[in-house]
Parts: sequence; C-alpha cells; structure tokens
Amino acid sequence: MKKLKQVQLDDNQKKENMINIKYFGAIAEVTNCSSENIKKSSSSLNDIIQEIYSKYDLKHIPLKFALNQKIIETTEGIDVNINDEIAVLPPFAGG
Amino acid sequence: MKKLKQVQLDDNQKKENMINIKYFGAIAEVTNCSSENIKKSSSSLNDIIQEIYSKYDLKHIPLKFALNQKIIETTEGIDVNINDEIAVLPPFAGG
Amino acid sequence: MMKKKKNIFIEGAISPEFIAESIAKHQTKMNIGAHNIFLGQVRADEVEGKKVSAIEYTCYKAMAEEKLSEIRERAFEKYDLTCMHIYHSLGNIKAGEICFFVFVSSKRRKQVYVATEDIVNMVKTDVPIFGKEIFEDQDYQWKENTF
Amino acid sequence: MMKKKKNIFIEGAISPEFIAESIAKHQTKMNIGAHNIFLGQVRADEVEGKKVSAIEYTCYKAMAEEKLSEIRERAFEKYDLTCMHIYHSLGNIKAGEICFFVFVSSKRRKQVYVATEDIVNMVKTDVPIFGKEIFEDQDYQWKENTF
Repeated sequence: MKKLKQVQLDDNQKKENMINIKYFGAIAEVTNCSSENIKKSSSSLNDIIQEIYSKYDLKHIPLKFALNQKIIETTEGIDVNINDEIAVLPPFAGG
Repeated sequence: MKKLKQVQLDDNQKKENMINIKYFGAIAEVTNCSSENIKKSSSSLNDIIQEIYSKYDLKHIPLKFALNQKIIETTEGIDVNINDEIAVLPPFAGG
Repeated sequence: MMKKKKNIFIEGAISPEFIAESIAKHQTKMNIGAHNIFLGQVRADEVEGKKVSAIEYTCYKAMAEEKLSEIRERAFEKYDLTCMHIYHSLGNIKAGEICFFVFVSSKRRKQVYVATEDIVNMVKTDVPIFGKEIFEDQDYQWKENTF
Repeated sequence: MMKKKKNIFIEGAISPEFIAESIAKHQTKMNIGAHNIFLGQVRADEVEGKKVSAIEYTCYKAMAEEKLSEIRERAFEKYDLTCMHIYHSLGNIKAGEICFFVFVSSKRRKQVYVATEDIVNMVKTDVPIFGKEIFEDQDYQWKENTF
C-alpha cells in the first residue's frame, strides 16, 4: 500500500514540475538515497546540477553526470525535460 | 626377448661406429621409420646430413636439424660423437 | 527491430564452471581457431595495514547495458571476431573470486589479444560500475580504476 | 638441483573442465588480479573442397620440453607474471576441440595480453610439434604454422 502511494506521489510531483535524479556508489552514500525528486526550478541542466552540487556539497568529489544514460561532456546549453533521467556518477570501478 | 636383442644390437652398432638419427612428422613418413642407425662414415655433421639428404632425396622438403635437442643454425664445422642425438624435423605446427 | 539485450550482469562471483560452460558452447563453431579470455580476480590488496576481503559491485544498469552494447558493436567493427561475450559480477565478491570475464573468439589468433585488451579497457573506462573495497574489519573504501 | 619437469603434453583434447580446474586452482592466490587465457581450437578448414575433421599431433618430446622450459624462463624474465602454464594436446584432436592452452596470471592486467601473445608465438615457432590435418575422407596433409 505504501509503495502505491509513493508512485502516486511521484506522478503528482511530476505534474508539479519535479525532476528525478539518480545517485550511485559513493555519491549515493553522500546523498543518503539512490534517487530523489527535486523541484525543477530551471530547464537548464547546468542550473539543476549547480543545485545538486550546493545541496550536497559535492564539489570535492570527482563525478560525472549522465542525461538519459549518456555521459554529458559539457553541461552548458542543455535543456532538461520532465521525463529525462539525470544520474550523478562517481568514478567507475568495473573490471 | 626380441626387444632385448634389439638393445644389444644397438650397443654393438655403437661400437661399430653407428649413429642414431630420429625422424619426425612428414620426414618420418618419407624415411618410413621414426629412428634408425646409420654408419658414421665421417665425424662431420655436415657429411652425415648430406648422407641423409641423398639417401632419402629430402632436398625438396623444408626441414631443420637438431643436435642434442638444439636446432643447428649452421651445420658447418660441427663434429658429431657416437652418443649425440641427431633429429630431422619438418616445419613445426604446434598451437 | 529491438536488439536482444544480453545478460551481462551476474549476481555473485563468476565460477570456473560457468567459464567452462561458455567455452564448451563454442566447440560447435568449426570456424573458430583462437579464443582469448580475460578474467578479473579480486585481489586482497593491503591499504594502510588493512586487507581487502571483498569488493561489493553495483551499477547503473540501464546505462551500463547501453554502453556494453556500444562496446560490442565497436569491437565487431574494429576486429575480425567470430564471437565475443562480456560478463561482470554484481554484489559481494570475495578476494580470490572472479568478477569480470571477457571472451573473444576469432578464426585466427592475430587480433584476439588486442581485441581483448581494448574491450577490457573500454569496460573499465566507459561502463558505470561502482566498487566498494571492504576490509577485513568491515571498514571500506570506494574503488577507482587507474590507467 | 634438477628442475621439476612440468606436465605439458596431454593425450587427447583439452577439456573445458580441465581449464575450469586450472582457473579454480588460482583462486587461493590473493595477489592475482588478472588472468589471460589463450585457447587454440581445431578448425574445420576447407582445402580444395575437402574439410579437415581432425589434427593428429606428435612431438619430439625431449626437445619440446627443453624448449618449453626455456620459453617459461624467458616469459618470467620479460614480464611481471605471478603464474604461467602451457598445455598442448598430442594424438587425434577433432575439429571444435581445444589442443592448446596458455594461461598467464599477474597482479595487474597491463602485461598479460602481450605476454600471452609472445608465449603463444614462441610455442608456435620454437617447439617441435607436428600436425597432420586429417580430412573427412581420411586423406591428410601436414600442417605448417604461418606467421
């Protein structure tokens, strides 16, 4: 039951201009969650990233951003839509 | 019993100045044996090899010689002793 | 046409038996002359007097699968390969266990070594897999690939 | 001190289970981070319309063992390896079966690829192993390594 409510809440949040951010590895440890919805105060990816940086004080951690499963080489001039998937990624350690 | 006699014969042959030659792969097919004793008419490796070449008409087959398990780069100026092992080797095909 | 997604992530360590089965499956392919296999094994590294006892792997699955299918395509374009397979563990992999398996097959051997090396490096740099090195005392540090 | 001769020649094909056992034996070595394995598989090549069904391998054993121990020494001198193993089949190996197995292990991956390639090439050029390619109609031709 609780889970269902959560989904409904997410839908409502989307309507209210929220955007979903995913966190992984060491970053998820800092944010203390693997995913959260934040208010989309701007459509600029750059603004959204600045907001995440300042919310969690991430500037000392080397990290990368992915938009819809693609690494973003430069965050300048990119617009974000409600259904886009933004991910904050610490250094890769596969292999 | 037959095997023992063979060994004794080999010993006698050695006393009588025979030398043992080993043949492998495609060469053993031409010589029709994997090993034979030939009369050591000379102590020069070069002479012995010439003898093998002419006995079996090997000159059209690419081959290498090994003396005591080492490939001989040049046959010139090498002397052979009764107990040495001479091997005639066709191209390698391992792997 | 939807591309068939390959099962790349394995929960837990990659067993020698799994590797043997993968090899056996290729014995019906009569045009293969050379296989090359890379295996990543978890090392019990020492960091400031403490020993790594395991690595806990997680990944960003949607992106990882996307990236791995790009790596597959790039490898088949660059090298003359008959088959290639990539497997990576998720979850807790103990020191001594295998967490990464790259399997390249070709008619002839010439390109299999460099193809394997290239694929291994692409996985290490491009695929969002994260690793937590867990020490014997349950303390940990986040792993970072070096090149 | 006499050097311990390693058992390198295997009568018949090298089975995937044998390879799995070799891998499993290395899982107690906590300083190994990377393995690289090369496998040679018999191809059903077509020569003038006839298909190879098997290769029959023989060798000059005394010299082959000597050469292989030289190759081992050279590989350990040139590369930073933890372990290395070489196995080669003798006798009749059918198309699709594995006849050659080179297994290199190291702390880090950097050198394992080139070490494997180098060892494979040294075995092919320097070790007196002979192969008869047997066709489906029992006709045959002598195999010759190309480089």
